[in-house]
Amino acid sequence: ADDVRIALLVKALGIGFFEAAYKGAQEASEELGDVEVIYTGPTTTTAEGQIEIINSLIAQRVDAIAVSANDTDALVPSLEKAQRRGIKVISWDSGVGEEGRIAHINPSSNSLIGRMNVKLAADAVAEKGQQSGKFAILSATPTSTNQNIWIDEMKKSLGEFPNLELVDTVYGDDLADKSFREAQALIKNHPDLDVIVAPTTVGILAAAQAITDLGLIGKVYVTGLGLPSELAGHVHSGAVHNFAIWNPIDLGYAATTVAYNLVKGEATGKEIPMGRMGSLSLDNAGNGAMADPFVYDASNVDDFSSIF
Amino acid sequence: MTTNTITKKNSVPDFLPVGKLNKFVRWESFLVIILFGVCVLNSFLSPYFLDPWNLSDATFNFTEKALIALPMALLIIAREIDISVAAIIALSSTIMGLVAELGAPFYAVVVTGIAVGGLCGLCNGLLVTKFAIPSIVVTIGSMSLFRGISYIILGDEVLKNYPDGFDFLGQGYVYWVVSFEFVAFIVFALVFYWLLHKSIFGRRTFAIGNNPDAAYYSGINVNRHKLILFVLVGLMSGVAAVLLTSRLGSTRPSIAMGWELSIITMVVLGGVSILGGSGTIGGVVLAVILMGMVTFGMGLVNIPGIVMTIIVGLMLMFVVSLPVLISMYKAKRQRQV
Amino acid sequence: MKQFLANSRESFLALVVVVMFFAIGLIAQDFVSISNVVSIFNDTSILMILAIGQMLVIVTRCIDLSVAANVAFTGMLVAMTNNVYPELPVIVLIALALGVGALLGAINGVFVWLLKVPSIVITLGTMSVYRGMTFLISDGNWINSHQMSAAFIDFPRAVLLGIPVLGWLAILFILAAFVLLRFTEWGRNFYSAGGNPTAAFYSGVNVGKVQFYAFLVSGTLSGLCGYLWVSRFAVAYVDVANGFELQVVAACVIGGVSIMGGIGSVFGVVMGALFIGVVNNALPVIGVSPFWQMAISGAVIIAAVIANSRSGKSKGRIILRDRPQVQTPMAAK
Amino acid sequence: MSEGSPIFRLEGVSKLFPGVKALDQVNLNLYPGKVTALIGENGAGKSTLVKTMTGIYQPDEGQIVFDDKPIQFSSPQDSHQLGITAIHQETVLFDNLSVAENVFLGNYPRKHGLFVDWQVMFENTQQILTSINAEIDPKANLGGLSIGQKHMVAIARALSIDAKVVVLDEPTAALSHHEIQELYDLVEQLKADGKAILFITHKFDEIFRIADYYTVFRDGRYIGEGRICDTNEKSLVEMMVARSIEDTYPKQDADIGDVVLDVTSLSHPTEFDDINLTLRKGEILGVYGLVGSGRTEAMQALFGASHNVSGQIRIDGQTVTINSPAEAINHGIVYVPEERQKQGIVLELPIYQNISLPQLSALSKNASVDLDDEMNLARQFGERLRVKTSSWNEPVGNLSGGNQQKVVIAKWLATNPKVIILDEPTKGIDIGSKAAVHAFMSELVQLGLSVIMVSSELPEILGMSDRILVMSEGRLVGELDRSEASPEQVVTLATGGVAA
Ligand SMILES: Nc1ncnc2c1ncn2[C@@H]1O[C@H](COP(=O)(O)OP(=O)(O)OP(=O)(O)O)[C@@H](O)[C@H]1O
Ligand SMILES: Nc1ncnc2c1ncn2[C@@H]1O[C@H](COP(=O)(O)OP(=O)(O)OP(=O)(O)O)[C@@H](O)[C@H]1O
Ligand SMILES: [Mg+2]
Ligand SMILES: [Mg+2]
Repeated sequence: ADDVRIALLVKALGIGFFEAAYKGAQEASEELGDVEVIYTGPTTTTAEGQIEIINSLIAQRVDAIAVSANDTDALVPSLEKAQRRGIKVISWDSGVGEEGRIAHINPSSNSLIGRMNVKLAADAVAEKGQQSGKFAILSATPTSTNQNIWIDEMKKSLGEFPNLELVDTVYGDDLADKSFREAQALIKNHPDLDVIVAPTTVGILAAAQAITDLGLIGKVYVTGLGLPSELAGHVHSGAVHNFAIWNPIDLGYAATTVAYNLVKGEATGKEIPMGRMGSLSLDNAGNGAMADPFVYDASNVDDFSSIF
Repeated sequence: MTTNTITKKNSVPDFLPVGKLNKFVRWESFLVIILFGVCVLNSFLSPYFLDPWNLSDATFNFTEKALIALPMALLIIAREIDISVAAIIALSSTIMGLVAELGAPFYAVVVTGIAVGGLCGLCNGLLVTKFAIPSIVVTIGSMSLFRGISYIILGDEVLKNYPDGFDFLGQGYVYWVVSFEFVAFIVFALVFYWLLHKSIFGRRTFAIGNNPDAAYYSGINVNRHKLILFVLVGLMSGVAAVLLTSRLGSTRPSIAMGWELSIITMVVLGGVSILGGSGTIGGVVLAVILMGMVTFGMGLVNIPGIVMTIIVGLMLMFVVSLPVLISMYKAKRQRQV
Repeated sequence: MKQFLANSRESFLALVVVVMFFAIGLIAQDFVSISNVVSIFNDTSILMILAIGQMLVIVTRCIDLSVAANVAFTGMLVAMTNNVYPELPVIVLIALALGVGALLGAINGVFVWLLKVPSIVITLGTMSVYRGMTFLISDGNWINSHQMSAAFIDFPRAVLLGIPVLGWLAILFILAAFVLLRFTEWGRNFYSAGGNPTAAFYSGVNVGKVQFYAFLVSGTLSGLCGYLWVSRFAVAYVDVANGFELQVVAACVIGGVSIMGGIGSVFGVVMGALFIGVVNNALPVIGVSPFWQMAISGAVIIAAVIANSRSGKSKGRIILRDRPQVQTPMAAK
Repeated sequence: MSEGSPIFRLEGVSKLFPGVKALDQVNLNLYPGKVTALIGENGAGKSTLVKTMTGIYQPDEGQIVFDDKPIQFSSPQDSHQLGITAIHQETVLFDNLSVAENVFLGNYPRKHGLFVDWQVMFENTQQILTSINAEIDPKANLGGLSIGQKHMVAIARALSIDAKVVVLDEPTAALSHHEIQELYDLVEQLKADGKAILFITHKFDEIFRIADYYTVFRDGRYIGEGRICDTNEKSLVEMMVARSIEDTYPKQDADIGDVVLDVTSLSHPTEFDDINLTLRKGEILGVYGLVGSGRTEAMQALFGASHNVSGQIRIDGQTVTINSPAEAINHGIVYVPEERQKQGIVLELPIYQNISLPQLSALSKNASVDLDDEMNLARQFGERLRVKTSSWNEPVGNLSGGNQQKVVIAKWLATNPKVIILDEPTKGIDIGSKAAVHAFMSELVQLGLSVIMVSSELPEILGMSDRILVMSEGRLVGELDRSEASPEQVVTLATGGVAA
C-alpha cells in the first residue's frame, strides 16, 4: 500500500521549536514504517500563509494535516474544506477551533503552563534570597492566542503565590529589537523589578541580553519558556536561573502518531494511541494534553542543548 | 488592445538606452509564454496540478490581492502608490466585524466593509493632494495608522459573528468549480480594463502619469483625479477585505499582514512602469495568474515558502531586466552590422 | 534662501525632538538624564547608520528596500562564521560584514546602473532574495549568544568616554557622511545626479555610476549593521530586522530628504532617526498601551511629514518690488 | 574660402535615431575669434549637432577634428576638458543646488586636492556674474530664480572654464531685449579673446549683427556655408527652406468687434498688481515686458492656473470665476504656455492623444474615447499647422522643439476657443514656421477669435499686435496703439522709463 502522507504544518519555518518537533515526527515515521512526513510552513507567522499551504496540501491529497495554527479561527474554513475532502486534521501546540479539526494536542495543559511560569518567577525570587518579589511579563504580539491564554492562567494562579506581585505586561512582538527595548523600559519603569517572565523564545532571549547589557545579572532574573539550545548561554551567565519547555520532540512524535492512527482508523472514541507515549485521551472539546513542561537549569541544560 | 502604444516614461534622459520592447514582442505575449511554460512545468512536476478543483483552490490564494492590484495599476500609472492597502483591509475588516457583532444584516456588513475602505482611500488621497506630500511617504504613515486603529479597537480580541450567508462571498461557488471570488475578479478585471484602456478616465490617467503639469494645463483636474484613484484603491481594498474576511470567517488586526508588497510585485510584474505613465490591465491580470501558478506549483511539490519568495524575487528581477537586456543586445548587433 | 529654509526646517525638527524629549520627561521622571540620552542615542545608532546610507540612495532618486534583508543576511553570515571559527578576531568579521554588505549593495547598484531597472523594483526583488538566502544558509537555525564569542558580543558594547562603541560608530559615520557630502566632488555628485539627471549627464557626471555608489554605500553600511544588530541583540535568525526598511525610509523622510531626489542633509536624517528613536523609547516608558503604539507612530509620521511639507512651501520669488514685507533672495547686490 | 584655419571641424558626421536620420554627413568649421551662425528649420538637426560636439551623443559616422587632431568623446567631460563648452537649448541646471555650484559643477575648485573649496567657488562665481552684469547671489538656490536669470547662470557656467570653443544653442530665445544686448556684448568680448563661437538662432537680425560665418542645414543635411558679408537674408532663407518666404509678419486687418474679455484689477499678493485690460473680438493684443516682469504669471492667472488671485474677469459681459484651467477652457480661454516641455505637452504620448487631451469629454460617448474622432481632429489641426511627422501616432517627444510647439498650438485651436493666450508663441521656432504661426494668428482673428500674445521679441510685438500692453515689475505701465507704437517707446516703457 501507499505510504500514509502526513503534513506537519507549523507556524513558520525556521523556528527552533518546530524544527525539533519535526525531529520527533521523523522518529515516529521511522517507527511506523509506512509514513511520509511533509514538513511545511509559511515564511512568516500569518494565517493567510498557512491557508495557502493548506490549499496546496488539499490539492496533493495528503492523508492528514497536523497543524500548529497562527490563528485559532481564520484557518477553520480551510481546514473544514480539507476535512470535507477526506483529510484528517488535528492541531497541536497552538490549536484551531473545534470545527476545524478532530483533535487538538496540547503540549501541556494551559493552566499547568501558566502556573509553571509563575513558579519559575518564584524560583528566581528565591534564588535572589528574597521573601517576596515583583515580576513583569514580556509577551509576543498582543494577538498571539496561546500567549494570552497563558498570561490569563498566570494571573489566575497568582493566588497560590502571595509573595509575588505582577507589575506590568508588555509586548515585544517577537521582534528582537522591540523586545529588547521593552525589557529595558520595564527595568527603567520598575527599578525594583526582580523577574521578567517571557513565555516566548524571542522575548526571553532579548530580555536576557538586555539584563546582561545593563549589568543586572543576579539583580533581575529572566525566565519563561524557551529552548535549551537557545538559552544555554544565558543560563551559564546567570541571567537566566531556570526556565521551562515541554519536549517539542515528543510533541511532534505525538502529532504524527495521532494523525497516523486517525488515518488508519485506530482511534476509538476518545482514546487515540500515540506509540511510545501511550495514548491521548480527549475531553469533550477534543482536547488532549501531554505532560508538564520540563524545567531546565544549569545542571541539565547542556544535556539537552544539543538536542533541541 | 487599441492602438495604445504608450512608450516608456521619459524620466530617464533621452540619451540613455531605455528598454523598449519591439512592438511585436509585447509584454503580454512575453508573460503568456512564461505562464504557459510554468503550467507545462507544473503539470510535469505534480500529477495534481491539472485538476479543476485544485486549480480553483489555487485561485483563492491570489484573487483578493489581485482585486487590489487592478486599481493599484492605475494609481502607479498616475505616478502615485499606496502601500497602506493591507492596513486598509485590516481596518475595514475590523469595522465590518464590529458591525456584524451588533447584528447587522449581510448587505450592511458588506457595504460597511467597502465604505470603510473608500474612506481610508479618501484619507490617503486628501493627504497626498492637499499637502502635496509624496504618496509613498503618506502611506508609510497611514499604513501604521490604519492597522494601529485596528489594534486599538480589537486588541487581542477576535470577531467572528458574521451573518448567515456571509461565508458564501469568500468560500462559495457560483457554478461547478468557479468560485464567487474568481467571478468577482474577472468582472472587476473587465471593468478596470475598460476604465484604463477605453475610457476618458484612463486616458487622463496616462496623461497625468507622463506629465502632471501638462495634464493640469490641459484642463484636467489632476488633484481630483488622483483623489478618485486613491478612493478606488481604497474601495477595492474594502472589497478585498469583505472577501478575505468571509474566507477566513474571522477578523484579527493582523489580517493580510505584508500583502502590500505582493500586490505591488504583481503590478510591476504586469509591466506597469513604477515610474508611472505606462502599463496595461491585461499585463497585470497575466502577472497575477502567473504568480498564482508559480506559487501553487511550488506548493504542490512542497518547496518551502521562503524558497518561493526567493524565486518570486528573482523572477521579478529577471523579468524587469529582460527588455533592457534584449535592447542592449540588439543595439550591440546593430553596431556590429 | 532655500538652503536657509531647509536648514531652518531641520533646526525645527531638532527643536521638536528636544521638546518632545523634555515633555516625556514631565511624565516619566527618569527619562531626562544623561544616561538616558546616551542610551537612546545608542539605541538609535543602527537606525541612524542605515538611514545615512538610505539617504544617499534616496538623494539619487532611488530607494533601497533591501537594507533590512541585507542586515539579516550579513548578520547571519557573520554570526555563523563566528560560531564556526570563534578564534577569528572581530576586526576580520567586521571586514567580512562590510564586504558582504557591499556585495549585496553592489548587486542592487549594478541592476540600477547597467540595466536601468527602477530601484524600487529591483530592491523589492532582492529584499525577498536576500531574506530567503538567509534561510538557506542557516537552514532556519538560530545562532544564540552562547554560540558567539565574547569578543564578538562585547565589541559594540565597549564603553569609551561614556559612550559605547556602537554610538561612536554612529558618530563616526555621521561626521564622515557630512564631510563627504559637503566637501568632496564625489559627495556633491549624489545631489547633482539626483537633482537633475539630464543636467548631471551634460556636466559629465555618470548618473548610473553615482547611483551605483549610493547602493554600494547603503549596502556596506547595512552589512556593518548586520554585524552590529546580531551582536547587540546576541541572536541571529532569519527574521532579524523584518520590516525595518520602512523605519529607515521613515527616518529619512521625516528628516526632510526628498523622495524626488536631490535634497537631503545628514543633520536632518540624524534628527529624523532620533525622532523615531525618542518615540520608540518613550512609548513603553510612559506606559502607552501596546495596542496604541502602532497607531501613534503612524500618526506621528504623518504629522511630521505634513509639518515638513508646510514649512517648505514658501515661494522664492517676488516680482512686486515695492512690497518688501518679504525679503527677496536676490536683493543682495 | 576663408583666411585662417578652423580650430574645430566636423567632417561627414551622421547621427541616427530610430526612424530618423537627424544628421546626414554634415560638415562644420569653427574659427578662432569668429562667430559662426548655424541656421536651419526646426528639426534640421542643430541641437543634435551640439550634443554630438559635446560628447552627449556619439556620432554614427564621420569625425570630429580639434586643433587638427581627430578626437573621440566618450562622455561630456571629455569635451569639457578640451575646452568645448555649450549652453544647451533647454536649460539643464540644478534647481536644488546653489548658483555657484551650478556654475562649477563638474569642475569644482579644490582645496588640498580633495576637498571642494566653497569660498573660492563663491568668489569666482561672483566675479563671472559681475562680468556679465547679472545681479544674482552665488549662494542663492537656483530654483528660486526666474527663467532669464537661470539663463544667465547657464552662460556663467559656460564661461567658467577657459573654453576655446563656445556653443550657444538659441541663447536669446528666453532673454528680453535688454539682456540680449548684454549677451551681444559678451559675444564680442569672447570673440576678442579669440574663442571660436557657434551661435544657433532663428532670428535673422541677430545673425547679421554678430555672426562672421554661417552654415546652413536642412533636414539633417549640410547645405552650405560662407561669410555673412557675402550673403543676405533672402538667400539665407532660401538655402534654409528651399523656397522663399514672403512676409514674416503677415498681419492682416481683421474686423475688430465687441469686447470679449474684460479684466479689472487682477492682482496677486507677490507677482502682479492691478492689471486691467480689455480684449475685443478679432484683436491681437501684444503684451511686452522684460523677462521677469510678471507677464507669464498674469496670463496664468487669467487661465486659472494661479492661486490667491483677486480681481474680476468678464467674458462677453458676464462675470465669471476662473479657478482652474478646466474652468478657463470651458469659458473659451486657452493658454499656450511658455515652458512647453513642462506644461505644454505630454512627451511620451502620441500626437493625436496630446491634441485631444483638453476635450476628451467632447470626443467620447458614454465616457469611452472615440478613436476615429480623435484621429480626425489630430489630422485636421496637425496638418493645418504643418506639424512635421511621419504619423499622428508618433510620441511628441520624438519631434523637434519647434514641431512640439506646433502640437501645443494645434491642441488649443482644436478646442475652438474665444480667447487664445500665446506666451512666447514663436520661441525657438524657425523662420518658416514662425511665419506660418503668424499667418495663422491673422487667420484666427479673421475667424473671430481674440489673441493675447506675450512676446519678448520686439519685431514680433510690433509686427503682429493691434494694441500693445507693456508690463514692468508686475504692473501695467503703458498701452499703445499699433499705429503709434515705436520700438523706442516700447522699450523705454518696459525698462521703467516714461513714454514720450
Ligand atoms: N532623442 C531623440 N530620439 C529620436 N529622434 C530625435 C531625438 N532627438 C532629436 N530627434 C530628431 O532629430 C531631428 C533633429 O532634431 P534637433 O533637436 O537637432 O533639431 P533642431 O535643429 O535643434 O530644431 P529646433 O530649431 O526646433 O530646436 C528631429 O527630427 C528630431 O525629431
Ligand atoms: N521662482 C520661481 N518660482 C516658481 N516659478 C517661477 C519662478 N521663476 C520663474 N518661474 C516661472 O517661470 C516662468 C517664466 O519666468 P519669467 O521670469 O520668464 O516669467 P515672467 O515673470 O512671467 O516674465 P515674462 O513676463 O517675461 O514671461 C513662469 O512660468 C514663472 O511662473
Ligand atoms: Mg534645437
Ligand atoms: Mg514668461
